[in-house]
Amino acid sequence: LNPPTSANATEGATLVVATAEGNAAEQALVNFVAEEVAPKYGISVEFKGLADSNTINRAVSEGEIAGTVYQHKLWLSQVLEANPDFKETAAVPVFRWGFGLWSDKYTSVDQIPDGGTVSLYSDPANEAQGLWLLKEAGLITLKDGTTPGTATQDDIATNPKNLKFTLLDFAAQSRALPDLDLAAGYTEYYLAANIPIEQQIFAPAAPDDFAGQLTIGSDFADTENIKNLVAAFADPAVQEFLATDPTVKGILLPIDAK
Amino acid sequence: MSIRSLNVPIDQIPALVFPALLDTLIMVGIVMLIVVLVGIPLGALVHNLAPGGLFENPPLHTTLSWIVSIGRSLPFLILMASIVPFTRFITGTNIGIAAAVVPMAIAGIAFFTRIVENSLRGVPPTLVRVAKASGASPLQIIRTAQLSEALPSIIGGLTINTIAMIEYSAIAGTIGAGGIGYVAVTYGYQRFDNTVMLATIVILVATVASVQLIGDRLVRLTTPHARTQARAPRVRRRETSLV
Amino acid sequence: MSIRSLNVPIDQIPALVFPALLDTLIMVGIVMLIVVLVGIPLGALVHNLAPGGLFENPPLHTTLSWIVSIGRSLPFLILMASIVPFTRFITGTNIGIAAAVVPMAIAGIAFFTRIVENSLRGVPPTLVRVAKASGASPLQIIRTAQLSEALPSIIGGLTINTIAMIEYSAIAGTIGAGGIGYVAVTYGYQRFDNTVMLATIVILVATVASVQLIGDRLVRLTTPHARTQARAPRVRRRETSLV
Amino acid sequence: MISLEQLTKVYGHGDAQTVVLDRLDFSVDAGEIFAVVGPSGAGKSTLAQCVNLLERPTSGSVLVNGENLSQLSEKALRVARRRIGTIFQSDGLYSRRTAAANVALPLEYLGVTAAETRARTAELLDRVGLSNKAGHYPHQLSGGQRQRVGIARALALRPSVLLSDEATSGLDPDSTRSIVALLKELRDDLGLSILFITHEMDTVLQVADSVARLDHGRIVESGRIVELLRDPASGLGRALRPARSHESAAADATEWFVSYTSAAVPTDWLSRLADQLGTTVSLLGASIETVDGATVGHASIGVTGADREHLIAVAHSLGLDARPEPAGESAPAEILEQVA
Amino acid sequence: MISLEQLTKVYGHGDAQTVVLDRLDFSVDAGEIFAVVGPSGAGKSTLAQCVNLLERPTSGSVLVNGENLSQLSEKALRVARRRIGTIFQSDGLYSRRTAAANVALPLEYLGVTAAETRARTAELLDRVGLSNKAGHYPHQLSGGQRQRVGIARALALRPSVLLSDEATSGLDPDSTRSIVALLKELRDDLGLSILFITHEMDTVLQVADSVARLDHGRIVESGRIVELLRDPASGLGRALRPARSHESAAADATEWFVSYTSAAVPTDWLSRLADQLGTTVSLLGASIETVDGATVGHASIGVTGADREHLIAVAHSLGLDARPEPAGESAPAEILEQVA
Ligand SMILES: Nc1ncnc2c1ncn2[C@@H]1O[C@H](COP(=O)(O)OP(=O)(O)OP(=O)(O)O)[C@@H](O)[C@H]1O
Ligand SMILES: Nc1ncnc2c1ncn2[C@@H]1O[C@H](COP(=O)(O)OP(=O)(O)OP(=O)(O)O)[C@@H](O)[C@H]1O
Ligand SMILES: [Mg+2]
Ligand SMILES: [Mg+2]
Repeated sequence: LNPPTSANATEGATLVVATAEGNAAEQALVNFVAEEVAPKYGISVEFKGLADSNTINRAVSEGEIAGTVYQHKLWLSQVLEANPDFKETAAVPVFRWGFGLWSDKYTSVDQIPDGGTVSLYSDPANEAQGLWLLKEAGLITLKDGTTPGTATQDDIATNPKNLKFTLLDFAAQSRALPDLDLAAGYTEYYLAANIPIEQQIFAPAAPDDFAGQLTIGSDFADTENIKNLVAAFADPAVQEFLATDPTVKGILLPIDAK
Repeated sequence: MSIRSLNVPIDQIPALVFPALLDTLIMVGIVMLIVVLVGIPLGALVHNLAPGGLFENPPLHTTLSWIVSIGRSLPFLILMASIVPFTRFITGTNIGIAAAVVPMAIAGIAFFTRIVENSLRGVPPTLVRVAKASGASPLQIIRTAQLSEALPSIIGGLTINTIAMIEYSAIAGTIGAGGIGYVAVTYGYQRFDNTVMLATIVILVATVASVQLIGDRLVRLTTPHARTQARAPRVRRRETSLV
Repeated sequence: MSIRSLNVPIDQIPALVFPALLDTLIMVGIVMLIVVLVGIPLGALVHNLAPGGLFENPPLHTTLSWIVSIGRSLPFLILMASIVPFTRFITGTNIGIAAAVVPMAIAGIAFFTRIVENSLRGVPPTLVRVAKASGASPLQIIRTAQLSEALPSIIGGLTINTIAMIEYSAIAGTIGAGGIGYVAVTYGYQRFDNTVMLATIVILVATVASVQLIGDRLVRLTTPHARTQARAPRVRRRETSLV
Repeated sequence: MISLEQLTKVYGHGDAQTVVLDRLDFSVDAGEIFAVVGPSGAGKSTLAQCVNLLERPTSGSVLVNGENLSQLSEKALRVARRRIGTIFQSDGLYSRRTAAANVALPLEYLGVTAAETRARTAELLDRVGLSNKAGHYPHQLSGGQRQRVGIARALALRPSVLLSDEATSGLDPDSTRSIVALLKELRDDLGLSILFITHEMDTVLQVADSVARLDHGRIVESGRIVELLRDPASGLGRALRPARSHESAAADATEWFVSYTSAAVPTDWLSRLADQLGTTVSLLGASIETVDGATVGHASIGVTGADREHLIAVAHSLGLDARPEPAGESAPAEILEQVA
Repeated sequence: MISLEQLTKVYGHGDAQTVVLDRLDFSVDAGEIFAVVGPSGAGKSTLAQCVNLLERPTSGSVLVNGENLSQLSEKALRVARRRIGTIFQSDGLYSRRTAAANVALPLEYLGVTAAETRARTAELLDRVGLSNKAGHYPHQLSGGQRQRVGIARALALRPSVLLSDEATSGLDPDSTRSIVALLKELRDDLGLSILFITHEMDTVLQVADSVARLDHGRIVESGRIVELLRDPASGLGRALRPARSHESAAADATEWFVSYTSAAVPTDWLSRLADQLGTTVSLLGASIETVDGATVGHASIGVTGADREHLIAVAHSLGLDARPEPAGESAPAEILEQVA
């Protein structure tokens, strides 16, 4: 019953690139590539929003869609570890996400009170990135040898302010900011919730590990279509777009942003 | 930085919302068709395997009841994930409306089985005796004495179930099935786009209220004493206006 | 890089899962308490405002029915988001169990109102006449002739409703309420931790099946003809074993 | 006391409209037992339901104890209904309540204390012979037992008006007699007015003071029982004590149907008739009894060679109405007619 | 043909156990109408439900048309039940079907063609006098109309055995007579065996060949109608034609209760009795009729100054049983007893 041939292997077929539909900025990026860059490489690209990350990865692996830009390497390796039947490759880093510490009540990290409530995202990779951020802000320290992409609360070495952690979903976290002392979250969800950027009280540049990658199905890496797709996303016009377009500015950062 | 630019412009909302509504109607329509076709026999079976039923069989009843409970236990996202191979086997894909229909139908069937079971429990036992005395086969008893007499209550339950499925379709949207509920969640909830949120809410409320209205009317139409009762005043009013 | 480290070790699963189950039970318990307390009067009101009811009033019925439909229209996530200010007003916060209870109760009340309404429609109209002839006040009629006679069916519906609320509690988990369904989604589903997934599924199925079992038994206990029927064989069996 | 004025009830509408009660006028005094008989579908139950306003009359009015029920507020109507006991044709028991709890229902509604409710319920169940079934649920009761629970419930509030719709229809003769005695006793003690709907003519004779025959929503005949029975022209009187089939007269004799029309019929009217006619009189069939102390009845007799006019005159002088009985009119023929 | 062997039915268990049918033995032949009477709660309905196995007998067996029903497979039982018509005490109509559709139910189950079903349904409704109510739903029918729909439904498959549980209890005398005539006709045409449960003694006289009295789950008396009526010692005979209250005899006379015990009672027995005793005989009350062509009945008479033994002997020679009637034993007194 499986589709006999993937669009990836069919010349001239439309290549679907999916992201999590909740991310308007990623959608804007894919649409930019589809409209402005893809024609240069002789392919036709289309955006598709899928809310569930598992579904996206499964579809990429099986060639139902051509690729996705929603994940970084760390996340992908987790996915592959958990689903040995998935065959996916991170082809090229495309952008970084705007990610920072937010607070409705305090204007600097130092003001966070003892026993304060801190929200992290509930998925493991973003939880890890949140912990890394807290470490950067000097609020906690992590055990030796903890890699930034896999940290869990168990990896916390010291927590001098006795912060309490609450795991929340993306959209729920920005809605709950008034009920929190601090939250580690993506810029996009805060701007969308009409929370002023001033409430982002700490936002260093993320390590390379957290760059958003164009991910493709390993089985299709050698097809003409996919080669062209990878080249399109690697085109400098993409970085230029990220640096200048108001739709994505501050939310998706160019890969070399500091 | 312009946040507005991310939001859907008002004039594009119909183009976003109406196809989504159509998707929802198709999805829920197909699902409910399957749910009714499978849930009614299944509900009748569970009811009649229970103590006092036509084929009273406690071990089998317990087994079947557990299976139905499993269908009702899993959070819908998990159910969708657990049956991925099955969904692909049936529909050949794991995304889109076709793929959403399978887990929705499973959840819906489990739900409706309980609704049917509960409705059948309300049928006076005498009617089953009458059917038996009249020489009815078990299938005929189920059809004429149980399902037919419980019909208004089953339709009432079907209404409840259909509306629950509209809600499920919002979750099923995560696997690319789209639908109005999904637009509400991704645009309204995740993108904080209040215009879309409002538009989808209005459409959802109108859809649900229409389903409820149709359901209520069907219940009335299938209940003889409600039907005859309801007709009288309407005509009387007409008569008055003629005078 | 060790991926394994992300998975919960088997010996820590009970510590993860059982408090979550407790959270779910507390959340659903509080919600169902509110749902019953509000849903029963509301369902009775909607039923009796409808044509043929005790306080027949079509415009008011339509209005109330629309309000209930609104409560049933919104995907749960959207409902949660829409009532953020209300939730904060009631509970002082928007995260945690207390905050989850508010939207869950609203969704549950709307659901249960329809369940009660559908059950009340099944009560033979004669009984209301008997109550009237016996000098009952409207409240007494509702209590003794409608709710009491429909009790088994209402309990059956309550069972369906409680199980639906366990599912909702998984979604409510996204606002930090925790619960077993949320653990299933975040740990099992999002972290691909199959051990946690399996553990939570087993616990969820057991919980749901238990709720169903208790519900079924209560239905039997509140239905005189089912109760007397069911008791007989058990005793007969005991007698046999004594011989 | 019940009084109806031009009570009309129409079911349905348009073409499907049926006039079930057609401008009924009558009243039942305090302490009177008024029986209503009539064919199936005549409108008897509808009448009862209109009297306590369970069915809204289409027009006309119902006065119970002097109050016009349709003008009462919801609350006043409720109070008025507590003075009206209603026995439903179908028992209408609550399936989830025991017999005792069903009887207690009106007391509960009124707010009577638990202890008093218990006592009164026990007494009522005892009066209808169901003390030993107090804890049974309706599905565990026989048809007649359910009916008696309904009777007990209707009497729970010591009403001043009782609407009894086929109360004794499911009951054996002994139970019927005891219920009739109970009703009469309550009538005497409490001045209860009873609208007693039944199709059992025997029970009418046992219980009622007056009787009306309802047919197609109209009262076609009514009156006091004894008067109807003594009126040979009364169809209702004949229906109350129907002529049964009887032996045929000898070949040389003619058959006469003789009925009691006065209180003064001598007990030896048979031999007096024979004496005065100077002929033999044979008794072919008879049904003679006392109703409320008054002797009523009829007999079929065979008379040889008497003059027609003379016989009628002699019978008349004895307080009897006599009319020749054509063979074709006896009861079995009537049965066949009904069926055809 | 129905035959019961040691049929026993026990409800409940432990302390709450009630023996509702207690080792019943009897049979109803093809073409026989067998009436069962008895007090409310005696077990009559349970008996009917055991005969078609709607209630499983606790022990004993039921043979219908020679088949032991409890040994049949599910399917064979269904076939057997199609030969057994059942009229339920409570009508048991399907609320969502019209009268016609309710009657058509058994035909539908059997798979009769639509045209034939329509024809047969129309005929049956006509036979029970409901042609004009075919399209009505149960809630639009009166109690008696519902009962008649139930009767029509039970007859739909032209059964060979009919279980009739209070079929005529909700019906007026005319409807009852026409239903009785219908049943008798079917009995004659189709050899129908009928188990006719009722509490109406009049109807028993009209319809039945034999009658049994059930009390506390046992048959306390049974026999052919006329024989029971002619047996002055038979309680069931007396119950079938109960003595009514009657006028008192003159002060100088004694009251005697005289009943027909033979087929040869002369129609002028009253004057013969007076002649042979040489005294006057007055007629105080009487109930004399023919049942199935046989004259039966009883009369209360007043006799002045006759010798007791002599009177009894003379009456006996006339085919009558005579016994002195103590004042205290008349019917009204019985009523009071029942109530106490
Ligand atoms: N399910 C049951 N459990 C316990 N007792 C029962 C049950 N069903 C019937 N009975 C009892 O069995 C007895 C016989 O009932 P049945 O209905 O056969 O009486 P009946 O002779 O038909 O009376 P009626 O003339 O009032 O209809 C009654 O005393 C009743 O209370
Ligand atoms: N809701 C209704 N719609 C239409 N017709 C109705 C309705 N209710 C009753 N009827 C009709 O009204 C007539 C009178 O019914 P009712 O119940 O008063 O008769 P009844 O005299 O009590 O008869 P029975 O002796 O059989 O109980 C019947 O012909 C019945 O079909
Ligand atoms: Mg009636
Ligand atoms: Mg009975």
